[in-house]
Amino acid sequence: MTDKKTDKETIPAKGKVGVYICYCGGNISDHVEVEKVRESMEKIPGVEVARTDMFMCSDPGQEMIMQDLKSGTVDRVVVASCAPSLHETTFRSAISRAGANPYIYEHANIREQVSWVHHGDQATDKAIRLVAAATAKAEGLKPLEPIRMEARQHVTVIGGGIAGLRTAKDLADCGVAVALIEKSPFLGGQIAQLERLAPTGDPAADIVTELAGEVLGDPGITVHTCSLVETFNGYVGNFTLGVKKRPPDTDCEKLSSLNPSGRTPGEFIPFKGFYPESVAARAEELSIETGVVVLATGFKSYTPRRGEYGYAEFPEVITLPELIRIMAENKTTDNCLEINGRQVRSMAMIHCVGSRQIPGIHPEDESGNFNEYCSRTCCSATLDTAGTIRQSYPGTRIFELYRDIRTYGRGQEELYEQAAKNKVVFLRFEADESPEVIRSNDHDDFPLRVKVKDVLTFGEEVEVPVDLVVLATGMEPNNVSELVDMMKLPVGPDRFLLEVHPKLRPVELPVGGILLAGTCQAPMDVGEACSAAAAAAVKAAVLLGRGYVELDPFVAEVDLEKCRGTGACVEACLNEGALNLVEMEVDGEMVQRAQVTSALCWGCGACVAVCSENAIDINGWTLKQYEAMVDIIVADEATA
Amino acid sequence: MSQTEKQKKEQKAAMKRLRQERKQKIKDIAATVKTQKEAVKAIKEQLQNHGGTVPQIARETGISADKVLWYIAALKKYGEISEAEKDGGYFRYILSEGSPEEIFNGQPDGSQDTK
Amino acid sequence: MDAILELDFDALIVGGGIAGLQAALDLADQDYQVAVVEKDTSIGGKMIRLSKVFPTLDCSSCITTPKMAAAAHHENITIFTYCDLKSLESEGLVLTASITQRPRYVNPDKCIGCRLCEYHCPVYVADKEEGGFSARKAAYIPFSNAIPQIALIDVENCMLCGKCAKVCPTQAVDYFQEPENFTIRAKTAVLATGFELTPVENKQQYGNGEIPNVITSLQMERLLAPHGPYNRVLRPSDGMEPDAVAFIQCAGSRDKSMGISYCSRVCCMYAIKQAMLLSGSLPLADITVYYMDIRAFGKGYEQFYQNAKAMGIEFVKGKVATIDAGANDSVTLRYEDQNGEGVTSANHDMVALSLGMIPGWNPEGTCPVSTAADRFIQTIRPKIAPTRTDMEGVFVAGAAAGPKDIVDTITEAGAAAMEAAKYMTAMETARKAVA
Amino acid sequence: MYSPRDMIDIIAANVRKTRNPFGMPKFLCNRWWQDASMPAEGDALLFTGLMYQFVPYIEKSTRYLEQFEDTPWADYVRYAKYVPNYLAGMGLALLTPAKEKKRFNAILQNITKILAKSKVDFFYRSELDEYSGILLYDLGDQESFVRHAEFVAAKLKRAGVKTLITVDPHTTYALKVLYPKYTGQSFEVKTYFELVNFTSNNGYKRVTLHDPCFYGRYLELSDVPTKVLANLGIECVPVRNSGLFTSCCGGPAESISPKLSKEVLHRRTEELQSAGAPIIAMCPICLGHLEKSGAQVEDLSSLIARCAA
Amino acid sequence: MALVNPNFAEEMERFGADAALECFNCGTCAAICPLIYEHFPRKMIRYLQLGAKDRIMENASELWRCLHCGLCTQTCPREADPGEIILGLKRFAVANWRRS
Amino acid sequence: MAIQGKEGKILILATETCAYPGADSVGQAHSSYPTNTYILRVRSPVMFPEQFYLDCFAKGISGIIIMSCGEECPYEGAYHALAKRVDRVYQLMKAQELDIRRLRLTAICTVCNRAFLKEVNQMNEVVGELGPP
Repeated sequence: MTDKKTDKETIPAKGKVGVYICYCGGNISDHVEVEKVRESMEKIPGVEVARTDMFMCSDPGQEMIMQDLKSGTVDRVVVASCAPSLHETTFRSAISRAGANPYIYEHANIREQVSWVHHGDQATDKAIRLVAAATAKAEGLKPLEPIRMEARQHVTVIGGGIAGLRTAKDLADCGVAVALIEKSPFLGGQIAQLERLAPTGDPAADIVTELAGEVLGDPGITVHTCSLVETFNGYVGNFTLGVKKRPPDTDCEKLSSLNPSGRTPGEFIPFKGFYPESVAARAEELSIETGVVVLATGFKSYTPRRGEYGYAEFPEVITLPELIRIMAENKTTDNCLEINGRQVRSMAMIHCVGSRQIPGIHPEDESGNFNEYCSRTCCSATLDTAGTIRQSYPGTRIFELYRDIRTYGRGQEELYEQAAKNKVVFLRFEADESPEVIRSNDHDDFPLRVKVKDVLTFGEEVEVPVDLVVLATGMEPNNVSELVDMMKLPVGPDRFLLEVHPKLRPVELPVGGILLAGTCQAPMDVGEACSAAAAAAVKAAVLLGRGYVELDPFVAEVDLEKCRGTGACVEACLNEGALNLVEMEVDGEMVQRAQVTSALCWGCGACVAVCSENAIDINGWTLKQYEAMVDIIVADEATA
Repeated sequence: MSQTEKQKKEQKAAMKRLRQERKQKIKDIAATVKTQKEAVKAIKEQLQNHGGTVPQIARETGISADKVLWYIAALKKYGEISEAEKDGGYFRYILSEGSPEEIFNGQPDGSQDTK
Repeated sequence: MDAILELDFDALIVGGGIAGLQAALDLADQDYQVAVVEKDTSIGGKMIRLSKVFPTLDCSSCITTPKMAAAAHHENITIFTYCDLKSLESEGLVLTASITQRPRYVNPDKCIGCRLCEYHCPVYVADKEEGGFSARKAAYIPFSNAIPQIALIDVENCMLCGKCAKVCPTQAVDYFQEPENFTIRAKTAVLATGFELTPVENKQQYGNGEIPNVITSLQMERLLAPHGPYNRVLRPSDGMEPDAVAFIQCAGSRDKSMGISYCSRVCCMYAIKQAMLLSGSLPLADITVYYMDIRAFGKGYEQFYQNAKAMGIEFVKGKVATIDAGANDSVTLRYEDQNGEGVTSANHDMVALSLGMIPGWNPEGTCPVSTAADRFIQTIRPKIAPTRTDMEGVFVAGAAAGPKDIVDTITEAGAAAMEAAKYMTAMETARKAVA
Repeated sequence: MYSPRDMIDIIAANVRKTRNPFGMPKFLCNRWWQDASMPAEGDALLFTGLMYQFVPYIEKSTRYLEQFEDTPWADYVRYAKYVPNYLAGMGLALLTPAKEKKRFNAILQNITKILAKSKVDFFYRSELDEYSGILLYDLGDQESFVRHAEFVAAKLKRAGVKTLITVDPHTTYALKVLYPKYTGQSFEVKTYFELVNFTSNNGYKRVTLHDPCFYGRYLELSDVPTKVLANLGIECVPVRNSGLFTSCCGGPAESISPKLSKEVLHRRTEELQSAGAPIIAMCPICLGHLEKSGAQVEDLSSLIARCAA
Repeated sequence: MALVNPNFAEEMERFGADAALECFNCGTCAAICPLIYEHFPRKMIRYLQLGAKDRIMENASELWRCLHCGLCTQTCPREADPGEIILGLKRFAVANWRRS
Repeated sequence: MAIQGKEGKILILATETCAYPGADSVGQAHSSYPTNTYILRVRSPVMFPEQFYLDCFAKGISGIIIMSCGEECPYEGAYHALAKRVDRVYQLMKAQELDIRRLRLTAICTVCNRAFLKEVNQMNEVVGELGPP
């Protein structure tokens, strides 16, 4: 055990270890000779006391530990009992109650990993080794404090669509100051492009007006339209954003065509959005100090390629958003729908345009991308529109060509059924046998025909004569490459922003303090986007609620005496920014040394492995502690 | 001392009353337990020598195959039976080595309180 | 009669499944005092009983236990398991919940979860936690990753032999426990009452759950779980390793003939996941999914579906009309092969019914919150504030407000916590304004 | 398979001419009442719809049809309307064995016994007992069906009939559901077993009930016979497909495709026989058809009548 | 197949089959039908949905396979009443023949 | 009677989020395995340098199983860094004529009982075959 001795010399705080071994009412003691373990522990130098109890987790058991701490008999604690998942927190809190630092604690698992799986003498021998190893680790423990960072009670929301508005309002309602940054002159995002929301039928304008009104009326929220984030610095609780406020040229044109001087701020302009304020004449730059950033950058509608189902080749082929807009702007009371001055007696709606693309079947876009995902909302939107048309214009026949009808949500299957009741005819195609849109013969009554091999008709080819073809286009993420680069945001293979874990941390990014809300993460409908936005808001509120952010103390620490500034650790670090080389003065010389930004350190230890000087380690889980444990395990005598 | 004895007595009497109350149910369960014990014994006997698959055991014991599997699953969970190699479409089962008899039959040693 | 115990909390969460736990954590992390009332013996809901989860295929236990442990150890969360909610009403600005603690016949403060009672109990009882495929004892700990790890006695199967009491090292067994009533008062509540599977009895043509080797989707989860009843996939009638397994979609949804017209939203994906896991553990088995529409709508779901197809899992379009027992414990399905010659039958060694979701709780008579035609809890602003109910201060999360997958449930739980926090902030502001 | 178009034409012509699908005079087939003494006045009219009476003729004609199905001779069936003596009318009546006719007549006589024992105030008048026209409806000859139904309904109304006691599911469905819908005339319709009002315990111990589609599904009456039999001490064993989900015996297909109808029959009989108890039918078509499988089949009325004795 | 004829479904209402378009082609009716015959009755319903009148008349004899047992209607997950649709088609065919 | 471990000690580095609770799950199932197995709880095995493994063998450890979280690793990128490192350790082991079967990288989930037992038994066979390092 010479190695161990050397280790001890390098650890300044030499521990006085107390070892507490549990019988677990026979669960342990039936297979492990607990008293023998105790005797062995007593022999170990550095172990001040070794005690046993029928139930160490019971009040008397905990009391015993607390007494030893309070009396100063021990300053390191090892409990040998069941799995740490069950009682590690119990004992840590007992240690805290005794006025000691909870991190001077080590747990030895001699139930699940010894007495329940081994029997006889060997069980006892193994228990002795494991407890001794824990003791060796405990000697190297030092008191730790959770990392606490002051956090600004301020959140910046990027994106003024429905998700951004929802997040902003929720946080303001909880007393957090919010800056809302929107690049266009309008609030409401993509919802402003809709007439009514499926399946509830809520008018989109009402929803936007209500929420935007609440946001603008809230003194806790500052809205910046025509604004772009240009710079980004800092870490959770302390970010600084540089924002430039000026409408892009295209928006300026749009604005002037709307005659902004004639518009009152606070008005909803159909297919534009909620118009909150007049736009500043000249560019402005501002800096926002914030604690948490919520990304609500939304989606854009897929634009079909030229020739995709005849799009841009035949004027009779339009997208669903285009149809919705045309219908809203030309409301008639005719028997037939009228589009661009032509009566629509028959129309085909084709699903999955720009969604569910399959490599090898569908062509990629100019950047080599496929939209392999389902856009989630188009089925309902298409069925809802079809139903509306059939009710308002009974003279217009509708055919829907689909792959799978995905009316998954509440009230959506009813939409599908309602469309069927309204005599919409459904045709089904396989991905590799997409419908074809062709020009009819001159003598034909209808300008276009849609040809499809219909799965429902036993694979027969069916032709539908139509006046109009509507493409149910999917969602694509907005291009936020600048933010992605600036904030180091992870992007998934589908090009949407990628959360840490869809179930454990669904609205969080690996970058601490940056959250996701709405369709920048994945296709969602309005309700789902609002849910995600509120979930992001609650995470922000949790982060900022106490005025500080508290993080685990298990982070890397550099031993400056050993560090030679090679930078190997910086290179190995998995979370960019957590480790940096900084200039500092050592013995009157300016040298490079590694420095940990605790707020960003995950404590994974990737840096530990690469330091040739052993100058960096993870607090609470040091390499030396592991080496000491291995020494115990390999020793000839368990407690030598 | 007499106080605790009195308590013990009361406890016993209360237990007796409770058993009386649930007499019929206890009778039914006892009958089930008897069947279960016989089944477990029969299955274990089958496994004693060379082990066996579920259909084999079912054939030999006359217990239905789904029930045999049920007992095997349970006995496996309590460590008495282990799975062996595959035999056709079925797995063979054997009695566990070092079957943790003591867990099931041993008494917890409550006398070693060292406080 | 003792005075009924009254406890005060900021928020009451009804249901300790993943939705309830997430909402509880999101509120407790904001320093609200939270009570979680769970009817079951353990928290964790349906999720802790699953094998793996789609589309990431990570182990369900591995992502549920951290949340369960975090809630169980949270200083601001108090968990009440094995409790029935008798009523939840609002009186002014206070919500009052009457709760009955069902007796475990084991003193939870004394029990240390050593399982000695379980080992010594002589009665084997079909373990519903393992789909009935294995047995537990009449005295038992619900399952290996249950929280709390506290034993209970199933009186329905207890013959009062006294063995458990005799071996219990802490004298925790108490055959005389009675139900105890207590009251929780809170400012706000989140209903996270979850779902149950569509009963198999709802579709006579599928055999009413009486055909051997026709199992439910949750039973399939247990067979696939590494710590399940057989530790591998075997067919329950005789322990054979199945060579041909089928999944029947919409076995409890989108079917007016069984009174459920809505889509249950998760069955397509869980069936695909189960098929994939199955093909992983039985690489030579033929796996078929019978479906009407594959609804792979969530993030990464469509790609998951396409992967399953690429793995050789067969997808057959058509709703299975009847299920019958076939020869040698096999299962026979009849369906219309829409691409082929028409009506045909197929034989499989084992068939899993992809059952749908029905509400886990009917508030009628307990709580004046409204339900919709689908019998799930009604939300009044489904678009703009999806967790609001028609009862002031009461919010809903997860499958209680309609079928939902885990991702959407967890997100919605966060949203419900947000609504609850806002509600309490507004109450506090109003109180201060008055003062 | 026979051309439905030809069959419909034959049947429609027969009904038009003779008010029954076989084109034979009613006095020839409806003779069971002559041996029974029944009141001619009362509360409720016993309305057989002639279905039980037809069964022996159906059986006979099917056997002929079966021989010719899918042979060149099948085409000749279309000329049947011009050769009424071959397959219809008098000829058919004469070809059908008397023993069979007697057996089916006994069923109706049993029903009157059951009604009497149940103290039902009923009456019978042969001239009011008509075929319902249900086959025309099932075959899609809506026009002929409505015309015939209007004739029957008018006749009953003229006679002041308000309540009908029916004996088979097809007639029950026609009178109870179709007549009000298509003729505008409503009657109170009860099947005889809904009126059984006595208990006993000297029947079979266990039987297998075959629910006819019309009782099980369309009229949702299948729990009634189960209850009646329970009161008579007879247990009905569960059948895989019953009640709302009962399986057709294949009988109605006989006139179109005897082959097809046999296939269906075979499957259903297997299902019914798997329970191992004697099979009970309650529809003349089912009865006649199920018997062809060789299984032991008895009409519900015979079983109840035996208990009444 | 010829062009679809969207007007046929409405024409059929006269013959009492007004729920044909509610069918979502799951195939339950075909598989539950005691006749076990190819795609019947869904095939006929599908032709009706598309207005393939000629297809229906070509195969009209098949309609009389239907025994009117009602099992398809009972089990239809969409309550599209397939049994009644077939009966309506029978009426349509009979009327057609009579006219010709 | 316990299952006798073969000679030689096996070190198991088990991640605190996956494999360590996985080993507990084996305990809860009372599935016996040899006693020569020493499970150390680690945050992420990526922290161990190549030398650590070599030192362990030098000190007398006969086999090492790294039970990681695999792709479910909570530290993004750590698993890949770990896999690369293990490859390098293999190179060094070869250079020292250590049989590389003595070191194994695997992923064990919180309820992967069977996988855990399989790994332990396999390593025991290897260690039994090879003897001390």
